[in-house]
Amino acid sequence: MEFFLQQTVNGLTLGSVYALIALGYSMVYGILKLLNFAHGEVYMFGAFAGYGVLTILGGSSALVVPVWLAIMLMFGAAMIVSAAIGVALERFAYRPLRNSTRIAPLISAIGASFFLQAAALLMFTANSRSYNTPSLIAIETGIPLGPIRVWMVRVLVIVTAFVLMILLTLWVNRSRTGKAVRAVSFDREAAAMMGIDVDKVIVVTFLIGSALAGIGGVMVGLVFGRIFHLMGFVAGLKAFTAAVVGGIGSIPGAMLGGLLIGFAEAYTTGYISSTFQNLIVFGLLIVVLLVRPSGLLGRPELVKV
Amino acid sequence: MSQIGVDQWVEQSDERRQDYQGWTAPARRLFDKLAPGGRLALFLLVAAAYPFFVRGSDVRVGITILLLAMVALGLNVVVGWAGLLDLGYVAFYGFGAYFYAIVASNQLPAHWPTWIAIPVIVAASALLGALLSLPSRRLVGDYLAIMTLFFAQVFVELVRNFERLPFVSDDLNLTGGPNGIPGVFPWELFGFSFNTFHRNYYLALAFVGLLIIGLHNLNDSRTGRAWRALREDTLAAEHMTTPVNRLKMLAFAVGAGIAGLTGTLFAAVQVGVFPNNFNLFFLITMYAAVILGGSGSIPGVVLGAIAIAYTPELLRDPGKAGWLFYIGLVVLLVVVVRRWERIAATVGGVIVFGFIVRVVASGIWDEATMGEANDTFISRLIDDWVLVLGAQSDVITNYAFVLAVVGMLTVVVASGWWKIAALIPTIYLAVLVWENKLAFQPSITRQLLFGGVLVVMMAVRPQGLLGTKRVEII
Amino acid sequence: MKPILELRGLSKSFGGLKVIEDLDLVVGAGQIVHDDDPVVSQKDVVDDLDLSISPGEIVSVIGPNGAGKTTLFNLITGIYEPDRGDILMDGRSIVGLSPEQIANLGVARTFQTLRLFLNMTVKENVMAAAYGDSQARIWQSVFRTPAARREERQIAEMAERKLAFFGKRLMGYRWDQPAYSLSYANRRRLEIARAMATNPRLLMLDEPAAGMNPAETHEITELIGELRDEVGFSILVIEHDMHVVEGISDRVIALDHGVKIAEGSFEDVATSPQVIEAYLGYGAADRK
Amino acid sequence: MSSDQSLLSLTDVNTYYGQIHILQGISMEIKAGELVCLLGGNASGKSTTLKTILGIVQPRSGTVTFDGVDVTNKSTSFRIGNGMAIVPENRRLFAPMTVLENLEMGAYLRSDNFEEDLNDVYELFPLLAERRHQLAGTLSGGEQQMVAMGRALMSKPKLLLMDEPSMGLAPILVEQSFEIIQRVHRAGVSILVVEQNANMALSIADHGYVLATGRIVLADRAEALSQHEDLKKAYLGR
Repeated sequence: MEFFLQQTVNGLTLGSVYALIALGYSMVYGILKLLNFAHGEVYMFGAFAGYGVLTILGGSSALVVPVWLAIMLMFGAAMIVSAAIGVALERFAYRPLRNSTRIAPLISAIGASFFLQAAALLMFTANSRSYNTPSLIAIETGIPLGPIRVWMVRVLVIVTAFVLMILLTLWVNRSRTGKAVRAVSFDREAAAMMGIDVDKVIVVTFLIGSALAGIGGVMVGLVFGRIFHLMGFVAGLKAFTAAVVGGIGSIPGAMLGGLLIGFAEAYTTGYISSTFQNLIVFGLLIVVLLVRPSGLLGRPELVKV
Repeated sequence: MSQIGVDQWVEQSDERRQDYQGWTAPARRLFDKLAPGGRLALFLLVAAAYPFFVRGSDVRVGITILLLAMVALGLNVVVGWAGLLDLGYVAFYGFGAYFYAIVASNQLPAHWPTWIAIPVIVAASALLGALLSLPSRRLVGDYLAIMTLFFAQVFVELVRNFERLPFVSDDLNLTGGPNGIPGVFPWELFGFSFNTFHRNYYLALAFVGLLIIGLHNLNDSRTGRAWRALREDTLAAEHMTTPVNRLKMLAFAVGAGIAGLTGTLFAAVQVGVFPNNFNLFFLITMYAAVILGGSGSIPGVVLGAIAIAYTPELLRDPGKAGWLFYIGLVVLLVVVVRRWERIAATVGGVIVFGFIVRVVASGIWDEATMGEANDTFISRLIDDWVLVLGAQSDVITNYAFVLAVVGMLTVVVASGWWKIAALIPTIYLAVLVWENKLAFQPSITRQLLFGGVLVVMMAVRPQGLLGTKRVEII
Repeated sequence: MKPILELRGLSKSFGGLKVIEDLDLVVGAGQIVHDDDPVVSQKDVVDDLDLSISPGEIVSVIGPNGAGKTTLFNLITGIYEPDRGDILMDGRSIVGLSPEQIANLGVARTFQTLRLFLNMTVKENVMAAAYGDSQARIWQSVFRTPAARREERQIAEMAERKLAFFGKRLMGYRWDQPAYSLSYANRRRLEIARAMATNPRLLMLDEPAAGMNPAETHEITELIGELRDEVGFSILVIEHDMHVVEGISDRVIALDHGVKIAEGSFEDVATSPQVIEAYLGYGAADRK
Repeated sequence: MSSDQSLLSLTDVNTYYGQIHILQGISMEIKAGELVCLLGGNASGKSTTLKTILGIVQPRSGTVTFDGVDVTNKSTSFRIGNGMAIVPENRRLFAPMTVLENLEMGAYLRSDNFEEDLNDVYELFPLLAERRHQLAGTLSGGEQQMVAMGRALMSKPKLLLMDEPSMGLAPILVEQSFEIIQRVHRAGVSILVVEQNANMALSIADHGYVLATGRIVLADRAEALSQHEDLKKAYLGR
């Protein structure tokens, strides 16, 4: 029971991070029908931006500001850096190709992902960095949950992720721009006929999706400590899996998918073996794609003949 | 009445295509004059002579180029002809390499003769390719890409983690795990061992030649046409009696077979296989080769492979790399600015800008110019102009790099004199980053270059260097 | 004569649209009929359609936008499966076969939206349609065996013959041009040539004269007649241009909302009150 | 605004798709307060005319003037901001969004008097007020037509463009649809109806134009046009 609860909390933590990254994939796919392969790198830069702020503030053991402020600033920096990269990607790697062949934006995305990875390698070297969370947030603090204690940092991650997801849902459902995002996703031409500035809406989508990924990056740094220049690739793949499992293009789908993948991974690691972890996740994706190609909450795409 | 319906537009478009334009025109016209057979003969002649004119270690570079050409030719079948975006292709290459390494090393007590091993491995790779094509019946485009990418990941996971097969005797070590399999034997045919670089070079060259001929023939056959038809319009192809699923499977199988074959050769030449040989990096290298040269065009793919595989060799020697960088910079300047008076203004601006920065920087901070210049001709020449940092060089070049990238992007969107204004600091920063960092990091530079090339290529010339322009209705 | 193609009670609707339209508002406010996705379903339907085509006959299908004409083509060629009813080719049901199998049985079609293999040459477009009629295995092609060469030559000659059918339009230097460089009218011709190359007995043309000028339209009208007379195809045509329909048809069928509202000679159909109503609106036929 | 002031005028417009000459010298005019219908059979160029008016397609020659401004080279959003609104063919509602949200999208460019405009639309279509929280995709055809009209009206347009409002609707709904158009017209909006269903359109229009193969073949007052024998010829070619 204790062990099961522990794994559940692990899964919830991991799942909420995957969900945050998956949202960016899903939103961009919904609006552009484009797989933003470089999204994992956006997330990786977010993690490094958070690390940069932490270093400027004196490092985890010698902070010059209160812990809560430091974490806020880290999230803020990650959001700004990731959003800037995301918007630049849209403007320079994808927008020129909007009327091009189907394969071109995909190749461009792979190229951009590769470029960003190399840039990170150049700037941060191949060494991994550590957030050193235990000295940032005392490891003993935690919330009792039945027989186990849930670390503060995990609580922070889970709560933040859920707050963000609720905020995003509200934004998409309530705000004028959020509604425009949905309108453009469903029918770009009809949206243009309403006078909606489609370009602007697309930029906003990239901005928000990337900022969420940036926050996800800092969260991973806080929970797992280690960040490195290749972290974006595998996390990106898993977040993408989450988006597809949930139904790509669907925002609740991305959240659901993220949590599912998180749980799958945690339970596999806990009860079978960590070697199988990635294989199980990929297997899950393949099964979902074969059985329900449009994902759990997705709608099938129509092809006009 | 005979004039009606005769369509001027086509006439004009015919005139338009009569001649190539720009500075590449003479070379392209000459290229067109050569029949395919002539082109191949010329290529083989030059390639066969190559080992006689270079140092022994450079023959290895030649093998790398030829192996990339082989595997890229196979990829071209799947991506360029059949239009199936297969991101798992690198796994077939790895499969062939690992299979050969297992049956031709001391890993297992099994040493198959080459003439048995190779056909078996090629057939097994093709079969694996055909199996992977099964999901492609239901998946199109992006989904197929992602599914195959996962396949590639699964392959690497498997070889890295499953050195021992589950439920089998514990002594059996199949893949060597993260350590790979060392000591792979060379090919041996008719008592002749391909145990030197020279021998392997000619073996690979023979394969490239045969592949070019075979694929050229295949492209001009009913199968090749059907592949291209299903790339162009799967639904229409199906209505024109093409069994779409079977042809997709065939394309995957042919591509995978070629990749498997190349893998065996690779394992033998490298005298070992390691999981990292078959990662995403190599996948992107193959794609870069196919796309740079021109997806769908056999000469294009070969040219792309040469360019992509030779770049790291150029970058490895700082002297050559410097020339490459500065020539690239000048070409970029000419392409971006175009008008000579503005080019002159830019160059002047960069020079003045550099001296100002140097004066200001050394005025406030001694370390700014304390670094040692690279020991190459160009670096010594500009040592008194560009900042060569002593201390803190990592931090400052990082900022300079970010600013240079931002500057590049600004140049893309700016116009007129604003473009020049953005270009001047950008060029200076690029030189600064190069002299302080990039010149010593050939592998990172190469990665930046590949990524950048893919993005720029898609925006500027999606058909590649030798590919023909494509039209797609969306 | 035994019909080459016969449709019996063929029905297809998308997402239960008909239910909604019938019940709508007639039932009154508050009665909501749900549906999976009516927005996409407000397209064509085909409802209980009977039709037969004899060998060598030219049948035209007319009707206003959204009448279900292209859906009918998609049903026959196997893109959609019918909800109810049967499609018989030479008395054998072809329901459930794939488009490729149906094409191999001798049904060829063109597309309203023009679906050429744009980046292949004109000649290759036609040659590609010979896949089902050729045998060369992949290894024979790789090694260019004599048998493969012979077959290649035959396919090329066949393609040239089909292209020659259109006079000078698609001949000579145009063989080696990519299909995207062709004019609109020539693309329509090439689509017909490509369909002919599958060696069909029933040729289905979806708006062959769309986008053509009057002279080209006249030419295509004559050509469709020649196709039947010289090559012996049975032809099913969807066409909007009534001059073309009048010029070619042995029989005309008018559809509206997926239902056959008239059948017979052009004269009969064009003067049928239901057809006039379908085109001009309700009450049009009463007015004179 | 006097009633003979020209709201929209097309002068000798020629539009091409690639090399196909679609519109061949179209000239037409809509005066403020008028209800004009543009008729034509399949593939006569109706939709292209509409796209040219909206600026989705640029004419190769000729001018489009709207509300005294030459908009020939202006963007679609400029024209919509200046008082055009469209009910697209097949309605094109945002199916996964509620009725209210669809209406909000119609008012995207002007949110000043949102509540007031919304009430006006609800007054015109009381049913929409009832269904405002229902997903647009789950509505029936006739209700969707109302949402599409309401959505377009939310921008307080000077000119409402309607693309084939009868398309895909059952007879009884067609009649209803045209009643709605009349209601909107009586509320003071100038309307251009592009239709295949000539009789119905002419019964409510002030003025009519008939297109055939990219040319205007007939133009007259609606009553006169509905009596015209050539009308049938334009559709059925005889």
